[in-house]
Amino acid sequence: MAISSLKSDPRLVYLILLLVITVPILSNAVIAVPITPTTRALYDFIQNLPPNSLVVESFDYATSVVPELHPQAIVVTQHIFMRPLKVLFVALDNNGPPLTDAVLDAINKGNKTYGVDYATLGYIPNTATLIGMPSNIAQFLPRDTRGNPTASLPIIKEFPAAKDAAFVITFDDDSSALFSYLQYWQGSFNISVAVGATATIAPGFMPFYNSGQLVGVLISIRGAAEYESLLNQQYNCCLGISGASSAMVALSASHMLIIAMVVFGNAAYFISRRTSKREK
Amino acid sequence: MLELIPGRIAQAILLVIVLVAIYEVARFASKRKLKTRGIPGLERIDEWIKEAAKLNRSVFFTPGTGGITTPDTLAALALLGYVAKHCVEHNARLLVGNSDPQVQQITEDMVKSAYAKAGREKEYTPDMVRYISTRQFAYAAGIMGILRREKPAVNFFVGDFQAEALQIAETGRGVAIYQFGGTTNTDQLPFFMTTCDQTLIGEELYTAQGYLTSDPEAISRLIGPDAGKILAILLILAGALLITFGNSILIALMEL
Amino acid sequence: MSSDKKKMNRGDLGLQVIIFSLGFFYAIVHYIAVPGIVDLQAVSDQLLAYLTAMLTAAFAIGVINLTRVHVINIKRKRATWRYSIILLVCLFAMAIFSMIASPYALDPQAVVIPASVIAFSTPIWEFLFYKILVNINSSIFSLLAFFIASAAYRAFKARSLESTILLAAGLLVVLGQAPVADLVWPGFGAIRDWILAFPNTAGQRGILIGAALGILVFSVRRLFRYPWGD
Amino acid sequence: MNPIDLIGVWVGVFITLMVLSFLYKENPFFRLTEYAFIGLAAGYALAASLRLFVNQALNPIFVDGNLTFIVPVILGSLFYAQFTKKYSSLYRLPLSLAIGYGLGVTIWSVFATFFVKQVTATMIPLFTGNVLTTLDNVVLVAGTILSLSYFILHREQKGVWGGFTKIGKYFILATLGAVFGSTVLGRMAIIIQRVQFLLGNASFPWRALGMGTATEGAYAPIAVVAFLVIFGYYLYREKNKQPNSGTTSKVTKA
Repeated sequence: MAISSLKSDPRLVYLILLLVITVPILSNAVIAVPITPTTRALYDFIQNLPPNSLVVESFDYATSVVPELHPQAIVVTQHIFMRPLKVLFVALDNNGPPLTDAVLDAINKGNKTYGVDYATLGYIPNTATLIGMPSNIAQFLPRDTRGNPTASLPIIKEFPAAKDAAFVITFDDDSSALFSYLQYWQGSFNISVAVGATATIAPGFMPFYNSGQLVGVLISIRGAAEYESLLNQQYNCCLGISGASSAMVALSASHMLIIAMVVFGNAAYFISRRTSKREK
Repeated sequence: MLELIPGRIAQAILLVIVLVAIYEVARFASKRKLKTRGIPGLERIDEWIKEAAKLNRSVFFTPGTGGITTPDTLAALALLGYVAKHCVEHNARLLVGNSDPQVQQITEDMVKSAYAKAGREKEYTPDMVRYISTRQFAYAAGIMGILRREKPAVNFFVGDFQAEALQIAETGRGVAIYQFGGTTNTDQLPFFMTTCDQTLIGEELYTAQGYLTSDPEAISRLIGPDAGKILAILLILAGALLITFGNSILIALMEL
Repeated sequence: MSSDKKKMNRGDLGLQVIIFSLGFFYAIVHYIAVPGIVDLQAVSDQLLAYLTAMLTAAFAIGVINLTRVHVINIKRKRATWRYSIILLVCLFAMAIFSMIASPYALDPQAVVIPASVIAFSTPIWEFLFYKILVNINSSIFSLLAFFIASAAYRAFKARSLESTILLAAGLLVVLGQAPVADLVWPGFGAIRDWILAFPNTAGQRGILIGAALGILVFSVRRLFRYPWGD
Repeated sequence: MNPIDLIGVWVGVFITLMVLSFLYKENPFFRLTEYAFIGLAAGYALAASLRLFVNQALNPIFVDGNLTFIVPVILGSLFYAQFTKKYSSLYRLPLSLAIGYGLGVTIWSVFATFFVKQVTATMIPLFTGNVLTTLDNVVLVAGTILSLSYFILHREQKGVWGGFTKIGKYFILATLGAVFGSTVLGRMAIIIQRVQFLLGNASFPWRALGMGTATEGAYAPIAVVAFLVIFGYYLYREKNKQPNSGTTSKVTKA
């Protein structure tokens, strides 16, 4: 495999990447995933929420990052539905509501009923709506995604204002949603905040986890796989509901490929630089 | 009657202190006509453009996907003004690719006026400044197409960038001799740093803007916030030292 | 591009007063309360309700701009005019079906729109969203995995001490992230967690505080001066 | 077996491969998906924001009978003045209201969340009796201070001060390295799920993505083969159209 052909034509690299991912997936191999501290912190927080607490799940990601955040939404929603909690679903990205419906359709909702235990309130278009919700949900989101008046829902009668929420988790792909919740919901009302983040922006949230502003951070598909294994350890269920665990072997293989590529790339670079120096 | 909301008193007082400190430093800086610190690589731009002209290859510039109110885009346009002026001087062919319609209008005027100032309006051709798409990946694909076809000697991609930055950086690295990047978006900076010969990291982008425009008011606006940064450093040092000896008075004050 | 200081005419001054008064109110309302006289928080919430109503009224601006650009493309038979037709067809088809049968349906309880039309449109909308829109967007983003792989080989060079530090930290995180690495030696995962928790947090915090001051100064300046773009 | 879901899987596979064909070379298949995507996304966004306009502006007026909401609706309609020649400057009125409130909420919230809370959180003991946590805290405090010093713009980075800012830059580089490493995880996750989809693998969350169930999913590879045949034929026809020059755009460094 001539190194120089790699240099000029990237398509060979693309093919290698495809192979390195396809083989582990076809083998359906599964691997144990070590638990990152920020994942366990979120799991323990949700597991220890007092019964009948109100949770807000905010689907703030576009369909482009479904592979990173959708598995997280599935496992976290499944965990919340297995505990005696009440859930409101909102979205700061207009792609959110249909993705919420797809998650609700796929998970085991137990005996929870719509309107009493959970409700989908749909899209929040601007920060003004977000700032208003802690004071009065129905005034700023007058209709749920099924067309019912929000005020008529039993869950809203029980929790008319979002400031009664014990905690909000945002599945966020560009940090704007998380910063809005940190600035306005936690800034004014001290509501606990957690984030399911895409891998690129997750390092940027570590200062907020360190300062205690975030009670947990899930990092991309690996966070989902860790959460899924924690859920499985506790409730002996849900292994494979998100497709994250079965991606871990392919993830490992692709990561090793990237390391090899950088090492080989730099080796070739230094060799060519040294030979050109000797020729001068 | 009027009362401060508990838990936010320290924030209010600190906000006033920081704003006053910044205002004073800004006034002092503009009075004394201070300059922002130099940015390594700005002077190399001139050499690169000269080399591009010599090799009869174009110079490519794209200010990213931001709009006219995005600070990164404004800093990028300041740099474009500088690059356009030097391209006209060394008569290197300048190409600009835009994503935002309003930025397209502004960059057209800037390149036209660069030629006009040198009295060579007729050399400006409309295809030098091209509007591609507001859509992230359509914009990236468009830029990559231009880079591959035009094979510019120098590739500038400065301003507001998202995930498409890697595609531009990698295609540019494979085509251009020199690559100059800059953005405040930390998520994309790693791909700038590892593929560019020179990168403006975060706020250095605004420093370059301050460095290029001789207007003292703009420079004071950049130097003012230094007061806030020094204040933050002093507070952290004081707080950390105090708590090391078990005294959390400053932390309690901050949460008043 | 130091814009020339144009004198503020009466209209600009009026707008600047609006910007200042609304901005100053929403900055102050966070810190002070005036109990007994007026509940500032309630005033702020009511004003917010009006503001959201005003902001949502601009719902069609984006589509008008996009439609104009592509209608011009078609009229002038520009190189990609056939694609512009496809774009506009997709735009209006998706808009119509989304208004009938999506979570944003204008009349989900079939008061005006007959239930049969909604029942007919629902599978079509679901097809357009789940089977087309989701797949296109995920696929476009998956291109980035290939680009990062080829860039890893062709572009990410340790040219200087600086890029060496960056690549070293990067590779340590990549190694620690791969679940298999922990089976070889659990230290890899611990190193990754440590890098993310401490050096990364310190560097991010330095950047954050600097950026926050920049936004703060930009916002306060804008309160006092109308012409933007400077 | 639901026929609509089966067709949906095949269409999804075709779309995925039409986009991925860009990796081989830019071609009309890719451009078709791009333009279709821009149109679908814009049409969908229109419906979403129209619904919100009904909820937050028309609902209070017509359902709750609160006529005061007519004022914001009129102000909001001025946004459309930008499309007229004569009245185009009127759109600056609602825009100023939006800018004003935006500045106000930004000032207190950015200052509290990103300045005060971050400074307070870095006031941690530099010696904790335990060697490891002492190291962690020193790295955190020193790192924050030094990386902040790098962004101080009025002093040249020379001498002792230059030493501090240089170490500050190393912390920023380590941060950017962590971002780079973490980004690899994100990108690989996306392509892995795409490959799970193309292979019709049961681990793909078919139901949770509205793509039917694994039974229909298992037929995905058929569409993969079908597309490869069509794309191969397209390339074959392209090659014949320009017999002389190479069809693939060679990317060679000058």
